[in-house]
Amino acid sequence: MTQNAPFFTPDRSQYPAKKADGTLDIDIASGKYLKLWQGPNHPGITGNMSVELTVCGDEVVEGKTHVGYLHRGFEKLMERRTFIQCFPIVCRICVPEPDFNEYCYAAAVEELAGIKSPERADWIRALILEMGRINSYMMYLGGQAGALGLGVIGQWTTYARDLMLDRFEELTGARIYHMFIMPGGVRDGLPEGFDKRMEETLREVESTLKDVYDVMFCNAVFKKRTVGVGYIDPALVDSYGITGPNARAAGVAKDVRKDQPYLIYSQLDFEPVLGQDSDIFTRADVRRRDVLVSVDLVRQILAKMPRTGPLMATVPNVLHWKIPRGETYIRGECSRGEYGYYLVTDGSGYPRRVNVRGPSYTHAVSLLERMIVNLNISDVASLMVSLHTYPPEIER
Amino acid sequence: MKDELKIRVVKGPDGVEFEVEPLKDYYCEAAPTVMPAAYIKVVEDLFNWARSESIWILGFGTGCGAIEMRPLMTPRFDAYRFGVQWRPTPRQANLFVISGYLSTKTLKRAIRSYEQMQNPKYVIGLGSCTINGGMYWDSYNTIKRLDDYLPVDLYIAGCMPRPEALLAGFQDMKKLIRAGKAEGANLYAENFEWYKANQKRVIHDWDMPDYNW
Amino acid sequence: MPFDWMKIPYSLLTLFIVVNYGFFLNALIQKMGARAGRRYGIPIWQNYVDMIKNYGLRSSITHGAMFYLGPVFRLSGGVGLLLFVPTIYGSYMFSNLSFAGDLILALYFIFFGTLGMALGAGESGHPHAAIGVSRGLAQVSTAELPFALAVFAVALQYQTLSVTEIVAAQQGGFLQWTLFTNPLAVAAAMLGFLGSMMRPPFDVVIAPQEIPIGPPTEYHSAYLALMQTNRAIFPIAKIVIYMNLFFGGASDWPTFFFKVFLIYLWSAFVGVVFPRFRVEQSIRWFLIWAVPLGILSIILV
Amino acid sequence: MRELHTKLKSLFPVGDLTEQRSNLGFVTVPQEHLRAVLVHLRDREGFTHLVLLTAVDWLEAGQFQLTYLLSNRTAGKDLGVRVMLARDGATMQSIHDVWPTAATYQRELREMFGIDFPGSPRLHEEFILEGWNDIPPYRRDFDTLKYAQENYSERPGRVTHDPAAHMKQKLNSGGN
Repeated sequence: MTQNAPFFTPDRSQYPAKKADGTLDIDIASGKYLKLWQGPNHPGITGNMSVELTVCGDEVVEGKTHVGYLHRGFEKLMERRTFIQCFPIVCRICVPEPDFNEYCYAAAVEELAGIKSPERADWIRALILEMGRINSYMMYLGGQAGALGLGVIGQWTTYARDLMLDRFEELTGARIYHMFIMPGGVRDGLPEGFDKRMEETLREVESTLKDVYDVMFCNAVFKKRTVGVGYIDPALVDSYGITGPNARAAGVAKDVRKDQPYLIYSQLDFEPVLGQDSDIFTRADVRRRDVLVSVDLVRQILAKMPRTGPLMATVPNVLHWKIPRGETYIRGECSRGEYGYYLVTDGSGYPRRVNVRGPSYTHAVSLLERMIVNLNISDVASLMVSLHTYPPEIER
Repeated sequence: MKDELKIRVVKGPDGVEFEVEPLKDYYCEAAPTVMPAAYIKVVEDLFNWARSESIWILGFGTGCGAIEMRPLMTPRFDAYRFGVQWRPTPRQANLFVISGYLSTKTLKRAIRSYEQMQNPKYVIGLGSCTINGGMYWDSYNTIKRLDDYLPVDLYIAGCMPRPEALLAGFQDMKKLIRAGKAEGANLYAENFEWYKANQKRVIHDWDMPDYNW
Repeated sequence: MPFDWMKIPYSLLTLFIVVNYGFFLNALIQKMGARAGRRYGIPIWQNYVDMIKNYGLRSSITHGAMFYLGPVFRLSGGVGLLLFVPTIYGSYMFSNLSFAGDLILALYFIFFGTLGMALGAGESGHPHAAIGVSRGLAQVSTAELPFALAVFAVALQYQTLSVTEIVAAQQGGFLQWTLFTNPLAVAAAMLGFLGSMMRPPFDVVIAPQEIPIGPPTEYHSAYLALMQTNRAIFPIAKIVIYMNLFFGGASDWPTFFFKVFLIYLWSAFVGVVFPRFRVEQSIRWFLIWAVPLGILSIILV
Repeated sequence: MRELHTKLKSLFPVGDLTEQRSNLGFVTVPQEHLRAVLVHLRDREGFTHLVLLTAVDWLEAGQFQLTYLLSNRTAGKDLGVRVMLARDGATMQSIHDVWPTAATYQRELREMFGIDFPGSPRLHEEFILEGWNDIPPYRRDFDTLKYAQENYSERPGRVTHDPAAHMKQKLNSGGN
């Protein structure tokens, strides 16, 4: 615990004693504790996962995350698909922001196959990733407010997200799963008049954000519920593998777009959004400001991107595409943190192993289990949303 | 006193026999009963109309299709106009939207949730993965045919189906209910043994009562 | 005094009007919430359909005797509250059984339904219901406190416990209303009113994201339909009390509809734009803001 | 990268460096030195972030490859530390006390590959699968299609084309 925040010190006097093997000495039969399952069929859970809470009064003494409800075995399925057959299924791993799967997979394949995607494709990729980021954050803001009973925010932000999905639709032809970033480039260029409609959408997003700021962030009750709750110590950031806004809200400037610029991010002008005292409120605020950064980035990309040039690099016949033995790791900064693909090839036409590193993997399991202790039951849902966890990227 | 409320000895899923007092313990292993339309046609028609105009969906996002539920609740699509609402508890829900692939782990929870819903209850299978496995046709962890495990009234195809498709699906569901054809709960009760056998074949650690209300 | 048997059909008529108005108002308030979210919202008759559907479900499950009685208690709380206060002041037809009841009885009825519900929901054995009940009782107690204080202030002010006489004292221009003769009591009572309407920021009892959906978790089919009926009656009955005590009552139906609507709107308006308090926060809020106002109003009287 | 590798080489018996990019390299470390290397990298070289821990099944060689991917944010460098394990009775020392998050990865690896990490917390609890009764599914010798066909009933009418043959037929059939 830091010096400047003494009121975050938890009271552990009621806490059960630890047994020799490190587990807690909880005797359910004593009637002092209650097992409470939050999820998977529970509106306060982020997606299809569950938390097994042991509560004492209103206070959580132990929380265990249970995942695996969405396990489809992607990493196994990809081992028996050719490189191009993997491309349509990767985006199914993560629903709110599927484009990062496509980008990371495409970039990993390109790197191992020695292909360089054309510059114009890189710009369009970055555009899509930023649009997806705005979508994902809009979903988050609605969820965060909804977890505290402020449903109206969810209505507004989902409407703005729907507008952004319209732009996706005219660019890629699909609402959720775009399948646009292929190994080698992108499928298509921007349609006619896209910039103008994009600008209108961005204005709508900004005005929604202004309403959200007025109703949510200036709201006394919202502040009362979130300030000082769910604090992340900056010292935990590295040991728990915290990335993205969760880390940035703690004051650690972890942003892959700045640290290891990929695509064309080195040509764009932006600063990672930082916060202090990573409680639920700060994390929500960091994400709100991050949307503004993304809105600005989309404008910059549209202003700077080349309008002519190839969209696809020359790719060998995808039916007989063999990639020599190698391994690589490609990462990108998605709205929840560092998203990465670890790809191993063995010279055949199929990947040897694909491993997806989703940011929720660390956030929702080890970090959540630590943070949930000593929390009020009422705050569990709000905390889970504020970590922006998303279960499919944990279990794939 | 009803038979089902009397004290009796039951055999748990782990093979241990124990005594259950239904008024105190919450345990049920009785098979579901077929509940035919009990009233005269006019009343039953009125009820069917009410059932069709007031569809309460169980808010259980079992797969990726759940992401299109949010737009349905919000300004662009607004399913509340059509009497469709979301309820957080299975007791009060009438329609279970299986939103996408079901892993065996989720299937177990889905079965429990379904059985806790009240008769009449309906199931909509969303997405091609509930129809024939879809993208996950060779996956070791997802079921390929939803109607083997739960009585499905309606499938909505697509990966994933758009909200418009869902709205159209709800309208079709309404027509089914109004015509009195959506009797999934009775179908489930009639073919209970068959459904249970199918379910137990894919859920390897069956550690719950065979049927929980 | 011989009992006037004609009172009974007239009371039932009042009940009928109030039930329908309650359904209408509930739907209207839901629609307003939807409009704040830029939605069209539910059809205005949706609540009727929901209720018919719930009565029409084929199966229902019991969890014991109290589980049956919970919604019944709750409904009788709402109906009783309505029957023992004059709905329309000065009207023979719609003053119900108000000659028999007084304020203390009304206060009792307000709490009666909650307690019955607590027993019934506790019987259901669902942990969410149990948590909801404990939260609900704690919060309703503190929310009733400022209201009770305000009621005592009003009773002291008019030197009577009869609702009819209190309304009678407020006739003759709106400056005679308690709202203007004793604003502190009204303020305290209106803050308490927020707490008992189960809308944000004080809806932690039924918070869907935490304990879906609190006490009624296990209730379904006909039980739920009973509770829905009560949900139409109870708020209106409570508002009638408020209207009679603080806003001069209503001497005809249009005034009644208008005043009830405005008072209902107050809680809905607050509810749309606020998230919910945790239970200990809301208790603290009532103790800090509402209770001192109530005490002050008694002292000033 | 090269300097780091030279430095590591002087301290530990590490293998050669595979330089994938200028900021990403992979080295192989003997199993018994892994912990020392990781702690050294974390405390001395600034590789404080464990990005991922995963395994690759080299069935033909009878080996598991464990990859510990570390990241040094300030220098913008990533280093993958590889450990080769014998595939039969694969056991590895746990590093959950070095990085608490590693416990989760190790749970997954035990479940999906059957690699044992003695001492890791909650290792034997089910993580993703439930009631699994076959060999760990991520092993190469596990055939997911066969398992799916044996366990799940399929809806008739599903056709699978061989992509190459299908394309050939499509291209030759009408030229469009």
